[in-house]
Amino acid sequence: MKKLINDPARVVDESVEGFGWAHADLVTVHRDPLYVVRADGPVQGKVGLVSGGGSGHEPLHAGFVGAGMLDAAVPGAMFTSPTPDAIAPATLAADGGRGVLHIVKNYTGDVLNFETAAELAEADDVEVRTVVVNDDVAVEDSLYTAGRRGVAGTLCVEKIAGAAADRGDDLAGVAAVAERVNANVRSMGVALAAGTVPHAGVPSFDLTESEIEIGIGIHGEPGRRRVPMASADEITEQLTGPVLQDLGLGEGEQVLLFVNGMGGTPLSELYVVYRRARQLVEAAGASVARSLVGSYVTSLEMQGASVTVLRLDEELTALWDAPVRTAALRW
Amino acid sequence: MKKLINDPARVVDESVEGFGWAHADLVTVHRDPLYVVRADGPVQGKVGLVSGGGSGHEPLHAGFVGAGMLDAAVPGAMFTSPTPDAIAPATLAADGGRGVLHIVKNYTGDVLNFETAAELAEADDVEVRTVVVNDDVAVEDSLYTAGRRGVAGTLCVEKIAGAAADRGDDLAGVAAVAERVNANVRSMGVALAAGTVPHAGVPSFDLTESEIEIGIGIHGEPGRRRVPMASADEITEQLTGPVLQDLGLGEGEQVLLFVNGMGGTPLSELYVVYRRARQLVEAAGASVARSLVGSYVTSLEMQGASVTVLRLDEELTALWDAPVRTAALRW
Amino acid sequence: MTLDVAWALRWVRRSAEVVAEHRIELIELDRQIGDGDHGENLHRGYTAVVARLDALDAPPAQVGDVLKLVATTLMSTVGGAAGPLYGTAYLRAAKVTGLDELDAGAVVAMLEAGLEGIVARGKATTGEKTMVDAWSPAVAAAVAAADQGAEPGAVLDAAAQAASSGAEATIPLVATKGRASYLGERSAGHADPGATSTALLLHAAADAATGTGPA
Amino acid sequence: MTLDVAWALRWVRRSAEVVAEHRIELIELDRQIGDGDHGENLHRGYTAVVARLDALDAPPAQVGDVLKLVATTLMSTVGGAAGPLYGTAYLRAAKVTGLDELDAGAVVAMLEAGLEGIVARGKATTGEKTMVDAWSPAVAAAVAAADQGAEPGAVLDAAAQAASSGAEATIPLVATKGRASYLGERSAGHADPGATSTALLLHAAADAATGTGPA
Ligand SMILES: Nc1ncnc2c1ncn2[C@@H]1O[C@H](COP(=O)(O)OP(=O)(O)O)[C@@H](O)[C@H]1O
Ligand SMILES: Nc1ncnc2c1ncn2[C@@H]1O[C@H](COP(=O)(O)OP(=O)(O)O)[C@@H](O)[C@H]1O
Ligand SMILES: [Mg+2]
Ligand SMILES: [Mg+2]
Ligand SMILES: [Mg+2]
Ligand SMILES: [Mg+2]
Repeated sequence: MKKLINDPARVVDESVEGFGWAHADLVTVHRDPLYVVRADGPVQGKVGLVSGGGSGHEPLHAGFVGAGMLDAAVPGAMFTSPTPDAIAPATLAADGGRGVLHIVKNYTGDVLNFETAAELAEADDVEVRTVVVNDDVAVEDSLYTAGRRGVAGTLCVEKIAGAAADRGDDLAGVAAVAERVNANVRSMGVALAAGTVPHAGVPSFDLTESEIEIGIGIHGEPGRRRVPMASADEITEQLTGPVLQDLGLGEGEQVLLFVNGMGGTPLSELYVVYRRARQLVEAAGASVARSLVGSYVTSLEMQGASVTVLRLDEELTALWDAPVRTAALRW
Repeated sequence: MKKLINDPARVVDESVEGFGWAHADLVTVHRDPLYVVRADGPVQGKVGLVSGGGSGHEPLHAGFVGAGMLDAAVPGAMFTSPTPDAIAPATLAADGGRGVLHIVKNYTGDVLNFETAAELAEADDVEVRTVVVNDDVAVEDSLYTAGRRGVAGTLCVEKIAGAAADRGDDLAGVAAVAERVNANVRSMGVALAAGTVPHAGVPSFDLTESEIEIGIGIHGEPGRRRVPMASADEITEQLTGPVLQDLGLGEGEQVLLFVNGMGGTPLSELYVVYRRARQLVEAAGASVARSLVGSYVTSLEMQGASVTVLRLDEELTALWDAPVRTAALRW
Repeated sequence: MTLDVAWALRWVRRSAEVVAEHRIELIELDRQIGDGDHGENLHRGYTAVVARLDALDAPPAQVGDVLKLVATTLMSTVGGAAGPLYGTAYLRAAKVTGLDELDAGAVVAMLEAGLEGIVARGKATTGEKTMVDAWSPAVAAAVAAADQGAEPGAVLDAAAQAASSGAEATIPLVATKGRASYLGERSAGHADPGATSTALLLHAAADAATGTGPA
Repeated sequence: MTLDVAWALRWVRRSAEVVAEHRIELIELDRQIGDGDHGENLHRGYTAVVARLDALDAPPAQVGDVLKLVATTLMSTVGGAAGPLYGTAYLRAAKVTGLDELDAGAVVAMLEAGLEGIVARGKATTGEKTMVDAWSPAVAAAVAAADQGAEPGAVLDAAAQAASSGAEATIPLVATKGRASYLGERSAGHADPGATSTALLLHAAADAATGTGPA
């Protein structure tokens, strides 16, 4: 394992410290417990948005703290959900008097830790609602009772709920928008090679030169099936097909197409995937109204990509377009 | 080699096509010859900015086409300078009547091909000036007559010259600003593992688990020396030291600190590098007024990073801060 | 014979030792069917537990105080799924062990409370390839041993051995809870990391009962 | 014996063949001290040259027409350093071969013009570990052979052999031009890719002179 780190036990702290220094205009880093809040927060009269999860998915979530998106992010250890004692104060710090929405990716650990944190925050008189993001169609909901995972679609939920909070929606309203995004977004990913968690020192799973893992999560969990290496177009079909099918996308609908890199894939390849995914969306009779291509919800240096499709309507489109000013997403 | 591509011979075309579809609001892709121009260009009365070079460095350069930065970008084959027959029409397309600045990274191939293209464009009555970027301190200018290479500092030149053009400077003025940025920016990079050029199918160079390559370029060229793997802090010192020394940075000066990922390095690690680089800049008595951290000038999926320091003054800071609206850089 | 606060302290320190010894093994198990952090998570947690024990001015008075310290420390340092699950287990166990000494019945009550805590949080039943598959037979074995009049140490021994068998028995299972469930059929063929660590922790408890030195 | 336009066409097609045959070798050489694209670049260029030849309605009339087509095609398809350098070489060579047939003197003039073009663009002198280290001895050998009254084919043969030796002799050199110069001392120990391809292309010219079939 070769990594630009000093000590596996300190990589998250040092990285977030560097992040705080680099973006002091946008965020303030609180240490011990570790969380990141808007430099100009809490914004009074606005619903607060808090997300978090294991580290190793950067820029998710701290990179999305700022005007128009998150009010606080809580980074856990690498691939390990943060603990309630960090989530709870982040929640209090994000509260501008109108309550806080927790945006939680659907993993047992994240759900349990945010659950406890919500209880703690409510004991301090902050109203908390939770939306659990579960956009990953690789996991079939009916068969596996842990349910679908939250992956790249989380970005869509955070951006759009952030815009809803910004326009003044109350907590129930922001939560409803977040739920609506979650209900209309689906993702599926592929890995060509796994990343290496610093403390583990070896790749999260092993793949030969001729196989890839379809339906990968973002925590180095192996995917649903291992298939022979194929062309970008074929792989993109294997990802986009299930996404479109699960979404039941109809003729004439408009979507956001988001091709996400897993961290170790060149941007040029992501656009090759985007090209084919777009053809497939259009072949389904839908049209691509908005696009995002880049490594936003990563799994360390995993090589691979995911395809996310969000069904848009006028309101969601307007909320997506609304200004956002964060380290990693800005317009 | 496992890559999300269809055919090594078509990867650039398909990638740029996908890029054009994803960012149709910002750019228009011209095919055969291949170049990318602003969707709303040429901007009449504004000096045009054209850059280009081998592909594999994405988002450089096409990702920087848009308001406040480049008017056109010319992507060559992977790691191979584009040809004059593409650069020349891109130059004409970028001309808003006040001439065009070519921003060229200092490689024999780029210099020669842009040289010929400038002659062709001038034959069509477009005035062309050229700035050759050579910020890489890994290459010692005096010893090696090909001179220092252009690497991540190119982004600074493109951003700031773009802002100068935007505020209405004439061609000589924009060129002078670009030269001033180039004179005040220095970079140095490291590779932990090489990327793989699709047509080659094997990594550009081989490194064992215990060695890294210091002074790496962005074209998969091996660097200046191979040293044992070290901690992020030690590696950052090996990069930042020569940069600060070459720049002759003095007490009380202000800088832009830019930590650039080579494509296959997690963002979390880049912030670890940023953290140490910032400490070193401050230890030198300077202060970090602006920061940029991310994979902007890449070498496919190479694992590694570079440290760039730009000496700022009031004018350069204002030009850096000026609005920019491109696929990869936006504020 | 009963188990006192010294036993509880020995248990905690022994737990930290076995977690350190088995850190790599637990990482490797979790790498097979999860995300490879279970050993690291528990190691971080128990290191913090020992540090907090060491920093105490006065030793805890009751068994329950020790378990509560473990609970809150694990909750605030482990993260992931195991943090809240073990944290809740110890918290519930602490509530029924506000005692100076545990007899066999109290040991059973402690283990039952732990299991209830895990099920309350994680909502898993047996056969879903989780730590419940170690806790559940452990509690059953403890009940049976206590019913037959076993000493507290022997009750823990029975529980630990049943937990080991339970962990072993997770190998062929297909996970339907936790991260391993994403693998579907491919989760079969590997022991569950949480069940494995449960067995280690219960063996630590039994070992601590045979120990005699001060904590 | 003189060399006519059929020879020029045979040269071009033979060039495309040897470049295809040595593509991997040239990539590998460039991977050692450059960026690993030289074989790919030339292969892309010569494939385009052949395609454009095949697409012509009427065959070119003069040797110079063939060389000009090669020049413009290489310039617009090869890119990198080699594209403008080879392109300029062929363009300058084309200018002095606006002839139906080349005698030995014309072959020498063609090679001299090519070398001048490369030096005019790249500003390298011998010993800098570039294609100049193949072209320079090739021109010298061609001059010597022509002075001794050699036939055009033999002149090319002498040039090709000298180019091969020149390419070989780049191995110990430390590069001071082109991308390999960034390696400093570490560029020693490898043959220069451009010098190597130069030798291949001149051997193709010599081979084409012994060939007889139609182009
Ligand atoms: N719903 C659940 N109920 C009981 N135990 C669970 C549940 N989900 C996960 N576990 C246990 O947690 C273990 C994984 O812990 P750990 O690796 O630390 O957390 P994470 O899965 O968040 O990375 C599993 O091996 C399993 O025993
Ligand atoms: N200044 C120069 N003069 C002559 N030849 C040069 C010069 N610079 C580079 N070359 C030749 O170009 C070759 C490299 O070509 P190629 O790999 O196609 O281009 P690039 O270096 O741009 O990738 C070198 O091996 C060398 O022979
Ligand atoms: Mg985990
Ligand atoms: Mg090249
Ligand atoms: Mg785990
Ligand atoms: Mg090359």
